[in-house]
Amino acid sequence: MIPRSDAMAALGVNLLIFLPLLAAIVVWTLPERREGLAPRIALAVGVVVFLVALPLWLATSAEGLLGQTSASWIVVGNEDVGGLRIAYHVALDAISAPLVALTGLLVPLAVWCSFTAIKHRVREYYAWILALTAGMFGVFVARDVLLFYVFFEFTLVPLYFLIGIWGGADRRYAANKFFIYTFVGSVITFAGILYLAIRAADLTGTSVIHFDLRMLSTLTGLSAAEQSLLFVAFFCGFAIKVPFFPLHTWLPLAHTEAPTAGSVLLAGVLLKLGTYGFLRFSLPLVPAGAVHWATVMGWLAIAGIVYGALCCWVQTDVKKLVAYSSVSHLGFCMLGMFSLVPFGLSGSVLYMINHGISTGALFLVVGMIYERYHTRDMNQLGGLARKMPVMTFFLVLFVLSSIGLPGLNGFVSEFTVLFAAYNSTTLGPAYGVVGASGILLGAIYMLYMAGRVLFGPLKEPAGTPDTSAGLTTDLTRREIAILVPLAIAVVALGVFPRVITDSLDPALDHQVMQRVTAAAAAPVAPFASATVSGETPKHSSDRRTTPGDTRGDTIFTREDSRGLERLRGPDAGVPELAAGGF
Amino acid sequence: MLAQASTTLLPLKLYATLPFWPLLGAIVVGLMIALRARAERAWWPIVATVAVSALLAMVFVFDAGRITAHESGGEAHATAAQHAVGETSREVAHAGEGSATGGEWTPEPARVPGKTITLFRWISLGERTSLQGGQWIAATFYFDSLTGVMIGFVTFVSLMVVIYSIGYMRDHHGHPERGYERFFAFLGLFVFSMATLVFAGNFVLLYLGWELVGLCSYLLIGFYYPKPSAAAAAKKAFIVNRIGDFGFALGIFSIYLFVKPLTHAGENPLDYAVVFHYIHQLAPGQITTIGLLLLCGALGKSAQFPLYVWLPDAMEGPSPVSALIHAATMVTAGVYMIARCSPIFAASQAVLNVIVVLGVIGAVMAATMAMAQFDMKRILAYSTISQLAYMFVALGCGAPDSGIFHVYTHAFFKALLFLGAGSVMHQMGHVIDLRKFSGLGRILPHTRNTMLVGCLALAGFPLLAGFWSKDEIVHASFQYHPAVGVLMLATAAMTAYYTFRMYFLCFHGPTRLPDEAGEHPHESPRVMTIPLYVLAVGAALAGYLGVTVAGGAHSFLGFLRPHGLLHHYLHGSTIIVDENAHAGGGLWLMYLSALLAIGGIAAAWLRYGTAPRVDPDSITLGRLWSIWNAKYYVDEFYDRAFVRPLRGLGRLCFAIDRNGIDGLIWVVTAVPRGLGAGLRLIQNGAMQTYALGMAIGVTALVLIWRWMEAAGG
Amino acid sequence: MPSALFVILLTLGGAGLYLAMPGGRFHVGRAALIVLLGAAAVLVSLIAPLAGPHEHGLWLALLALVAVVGALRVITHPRPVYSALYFLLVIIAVGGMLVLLDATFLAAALLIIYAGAIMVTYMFVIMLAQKGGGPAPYDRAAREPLIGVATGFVLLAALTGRVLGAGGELGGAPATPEASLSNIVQVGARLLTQYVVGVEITGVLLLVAMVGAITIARRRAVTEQEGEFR
Amino acid sequence: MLAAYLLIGAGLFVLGLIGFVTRRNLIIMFLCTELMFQGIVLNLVAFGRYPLDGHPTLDGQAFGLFLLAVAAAEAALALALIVLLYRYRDTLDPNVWKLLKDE
Repeated sequence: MIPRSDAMAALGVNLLIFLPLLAAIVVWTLPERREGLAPRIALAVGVVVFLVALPLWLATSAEGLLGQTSASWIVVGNEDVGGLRIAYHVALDAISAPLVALTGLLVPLAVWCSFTAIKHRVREYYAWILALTAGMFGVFVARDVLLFYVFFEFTLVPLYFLIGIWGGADRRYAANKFFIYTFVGSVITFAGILYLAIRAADLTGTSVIHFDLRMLSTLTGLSAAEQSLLFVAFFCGFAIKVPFFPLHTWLPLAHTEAPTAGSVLLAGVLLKLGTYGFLRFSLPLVPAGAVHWATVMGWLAIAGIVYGALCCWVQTDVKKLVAYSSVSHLGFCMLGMFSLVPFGLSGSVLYMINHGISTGALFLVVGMIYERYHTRDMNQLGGLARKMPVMTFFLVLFVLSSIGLPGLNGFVSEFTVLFAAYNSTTLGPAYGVVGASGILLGAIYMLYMAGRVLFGPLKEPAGTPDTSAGLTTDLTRREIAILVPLAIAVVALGVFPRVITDSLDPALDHQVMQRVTAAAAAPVAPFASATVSGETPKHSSDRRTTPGDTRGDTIFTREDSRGLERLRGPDAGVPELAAGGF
Repeated sequence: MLAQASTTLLPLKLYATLPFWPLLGAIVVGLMIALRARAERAWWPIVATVAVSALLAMVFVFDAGRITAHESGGEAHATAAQHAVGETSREVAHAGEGSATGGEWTPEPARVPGKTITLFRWISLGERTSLQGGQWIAATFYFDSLTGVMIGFVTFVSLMVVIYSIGYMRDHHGHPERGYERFFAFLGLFVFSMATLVFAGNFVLLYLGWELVGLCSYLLIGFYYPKPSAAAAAKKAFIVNRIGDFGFALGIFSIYLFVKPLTHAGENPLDYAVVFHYIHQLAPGQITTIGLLLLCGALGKSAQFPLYVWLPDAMEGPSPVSALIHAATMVTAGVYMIARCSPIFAASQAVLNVIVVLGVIGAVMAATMAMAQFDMKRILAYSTISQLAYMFVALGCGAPDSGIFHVYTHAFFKALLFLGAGSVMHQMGHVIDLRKFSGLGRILPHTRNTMLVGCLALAGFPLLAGFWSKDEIVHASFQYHPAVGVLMLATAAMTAYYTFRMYFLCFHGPTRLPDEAGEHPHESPRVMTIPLYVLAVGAALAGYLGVTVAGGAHSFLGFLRPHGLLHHYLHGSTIIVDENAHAGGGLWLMYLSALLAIGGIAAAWLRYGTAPRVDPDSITLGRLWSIWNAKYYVDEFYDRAFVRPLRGLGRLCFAIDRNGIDGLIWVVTAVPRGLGAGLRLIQNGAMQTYALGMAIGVTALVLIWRWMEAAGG
Repeated sequence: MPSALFVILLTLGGAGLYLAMPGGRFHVGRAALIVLLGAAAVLVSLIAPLAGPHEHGLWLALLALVAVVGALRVITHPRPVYSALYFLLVIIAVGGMLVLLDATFLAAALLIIYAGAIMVTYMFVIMLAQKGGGPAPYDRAAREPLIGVATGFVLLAALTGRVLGAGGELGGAPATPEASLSNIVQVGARLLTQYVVGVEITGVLLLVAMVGAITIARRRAVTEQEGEFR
Repeated sequence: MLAAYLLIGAGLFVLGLIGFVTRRNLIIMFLCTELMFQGIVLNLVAFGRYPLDGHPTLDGQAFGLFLLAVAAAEAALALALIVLLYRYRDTLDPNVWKLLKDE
């Protein structure tokens, strides 16, 4: 099934967006008496997108784009009078492919887990889930920054309704908070994107403003001050989405109130939009800004790790605990990213995937418990291991994955990330030490949760477990089938993370690391003329008249001295590691 | 011999499969659980696969010795003497580095007395040249004689314990307990993890094994999970271990941080071989940092002061688990790791001193606490801590081979003791409190016999296994500092005393039985007693691998001399800092410690020989005894000093989250909210108000337009 | 044209209108109306010279006066029936002005549709909603007359000022009408060629409006209190 | 010429606006919108007759016709609505209807 031609790949990439969208419309407009079809159609579409996403991911190579499709979407003006061009430009590359695969994996599971949980407004529910799916894929495959932003914002809408209609008791407040919080941030990001595109058009001398990712990520000539301000603008949208301490307070509420599928997709994929944004935009587009703010980001990351973990420990709601753990975990992710070393970036992407799998799985299991006991309060639950051994197996497995047990997926990313922070010259051992305390605190709160829910004497609210809706005391076959793929992924990625990193590492190296290295090594001169990979600047000379930005200068004279050493490894060419006779 | 040594009895690849057999067994049992097969038969995959591993290990022991002998060559370089040489070679290496950048330098393969084989590449370190292969953390195994010793006794004791468990995990009618199959699956997983830990060829894989054995320990301590104490103990064990692992992980990071700049192309700075090769080029401060951080991990895993608190609680697990994991194998991982890293530790006297101090504190503390307990398994647990502290002292005194020797002998007699205690527990209906029974010698003769051997060995009775290894440590500690030596001797006496206090209280005196024991308690089945006897033989004779039969003036009893086969075998794979620790002499010490052991036993006989109902020590020692009985209130102290404040901090964070940060966000949103509240008044719902607003707006626009027109000219 | 005079006149007119609004606190009825009429007359006579040729200007002044006065009474008269009748006056005046502008067909259409159709409907509805005993309370008091009138006259001043400020430009070079310009045939041709789509859409709009009016009017009102049909 | 018509148109428009805002009778309010229409028709036709570029067109008149049609449609619908509203509340006062207010 690995796509043989690029045409097939392009078909696949577009299918990822349009098939769910189409299906959403179909599901929405189903007649009432055919309501029963809605979940099945949604599941079928979920399986199809998985079957499309997986080979696409396997087919991505370290370099080049897969399934590139480009068409003009919104065009205003023309070359002569100037104007604006927003393209529908989608493609898959080695950085986005694993995330697409992750989305493909989680979507069918999220749909499937809703079969018994959703009982009213069924058609609408699945339509929104499918719409959300389209949005998530869109974000990851977009190669036009404005298209990315459109999808990025679009994902808010379905989730807003998913939380607001099918959520828990406090769902309206949660949905509003979630929406407004994230929206406000991304509006600032939008301003940043516009500014960047306009400046880019300026610098490259093109009259039509466009948002091509490749063009923007090879742009040079932005002053350091500009870059650091743009970084802040990007930060506003992405950091809230991540959610990055201290902008995380929407998350626990949204998670607690969201239906299980919503939580799974929110934790599994949507939070990654933020980190992906940082990786895709903040780092390569404004590398000097990233370098400038790296230590601040590092500080916030470790603060988030410790803070989130401590908050977890005092929760009584299992779901809220898992939600806070996301705050802590994504702190790791950001720590790795802003260590600005190659394996930090790769660990960070791995962390996105692994967090998606294990936290998504945790939410699924918690949802399954909730369906039976109608409570997530740890004071009312206890000793479920005896009644639900299968559930216990999965919960323990995912808890262990979440706390980074070696051999499972969480370890690989957590270790790499901490390793990177510790060995990074940008951040350094102190960050690594504080960050590593997260692995200790993680164990404390997760085992605390597992201990209370699973072990000890049996404790359950009166009248439960509720097995009315086709459920059994322990997990049903459907539920086991939902969890098994995740369990396999947890073990497989723990033992063989190379399936991801083999193509990911070089891509990160080329697209992100080299930009950052260059920014740190050769500080952006405020006068620098604009060049876009190979293109000669057309009329940049007349723009060079502005005197040097002193602020930009000072930023980089400080970095300058250490810049080269810090980001260029000590050795230039490392051949393969000596391998033994196995 | 060198020429022949290059060929091994079996291919190395075959040895590399050793850890995976029990994993296979565990997976088979897991499938049996999934398919709901009969629990009765769940033991066979594990017994079979562990047996395969044990057989492989027996052969491997020979090969590992050959490998080390071959790789370390004729030169006896792994000594303190080389430490001095290292000082000068550092300059040379630095000089060499200058030319290394020129590209003409060819990396000299790091010479270590072992063979590294790579299974597969595991974690990418995505270095800049990753297109060409980059840096990898690979799954590598490292084979040398230290590995040989460890894997040998680990698999052997595991096999014995697994066989014992077949019977132990059943009730009196032979029906398997609930979770029988789960138990065996976990045991299989444990053997896999422990073997991986021992075989690991780099620090990350070591960490993997390290954590996985911790996991198995967690799962098995919590085996009786409906019991709140078991669940709590499991959690405690894991978390306290994680504290250690936190340091351990940082140690690994530090190794990379410090060693990476020294390495050359193709060398992985996390491989043992590379680290040990470059360790002497590091600054003393760096070595000390690495050493202390690694030590952290060892303290946790080997239950040493101040991280020992989890081990006594871990006795909540089934007795075979206590025997295997919490006495014989897993807890010795810390000792193994320090011995393995002896090139690092040997390079920093400061770290060695810390190890000795902590070891001494641990040994004395644990021994005193053991003297005032009534739970048989807890006494043994404290004794384990104490014995592990002995090993630490040995490591700290620069005699890692003595430490490993003690690990090895200890595995036999402590496993034996725990299994014996398990046998008692099994027949007493899971009662293990020494106050509730006595005089069991008549009912459980086989258990009594084997326990006696184990107790003697633990007490350091002359000619049994414990005597030889313990004596070596005491000797080394006297070389280090006489005060340490004296404390070690005192601990030895205490050990003999509390061991036999336990023995007498259990097997001597009038026969008393708890109610839970049922009507007719009887001796355990053969599947349990046979492993006891096998281990008893080990406990009696294992020490002779470390002793030479030779006559002469310096021989114990005229024909036995310390340092035997084992030490030669280990030679090369560990670095002995202080050769004097092994120098001859010190014969008086052997007689003295023998005397102390016998004295301790005699004292125990005098006070407890009749298994009195009231503990005489509690009367004589009074307040001191109560403190010992209360375990120095360390648990309570930790709770007050660390757990509660941390949890309070958690509450604080959560409060900040809800009120502080969210409050701040609320303040930010209050601006538009207030604005909206004001504007809301205008929205009175009357259409004409809106129309008027529109009219005003249009008027304003026209006025603005006119004003702009006027301004614009 | 002295613009100061305009400002004074507009202010005066505004003040008069304010006073003339029904139910205002300073409602002084006829006196205000006389002030208002005076202001309007002066205003119109000032505008008239702008309107070019002599008799054209005279007609325009007359019609403008009628229109403005009519409009004033539309918005000030407390009885809806009279308002509607005054509106008819406005329509007739505007029709006259359209004739002056050579838009004879449009003038006819305006008179026919407004006077013939729309106003009849209005009268019908007014009668339907009529109750005995003089004007309804809501007809006796204007709503926010001050702000409304002030806003309106500020807007008017702004617009007037602009128009007068550009007086020369706008008023200069009056185009001579071509003989056939007001030809109904030409308007028809224009409508059915250039604006044919608009005509079609207008047709649809009228249809929809008709259907809508029928459905709305047929709906039975449900009183909120009892939920009964009335 | 044009200026005079524009001024009259503006006057009608503004008077209609004032009436719409200040009168409290739905019918009168709609009459006022018609008044505003008259001002606009006058404007449109005047601009067509006296165009700024000196070439008179018929577009103003065409627009005027459309406006008439729209006004007719609007009157029909609006009066129907007024009748309905009157039936509900027995009054023509628009201030009775405040459903837009957020309560």
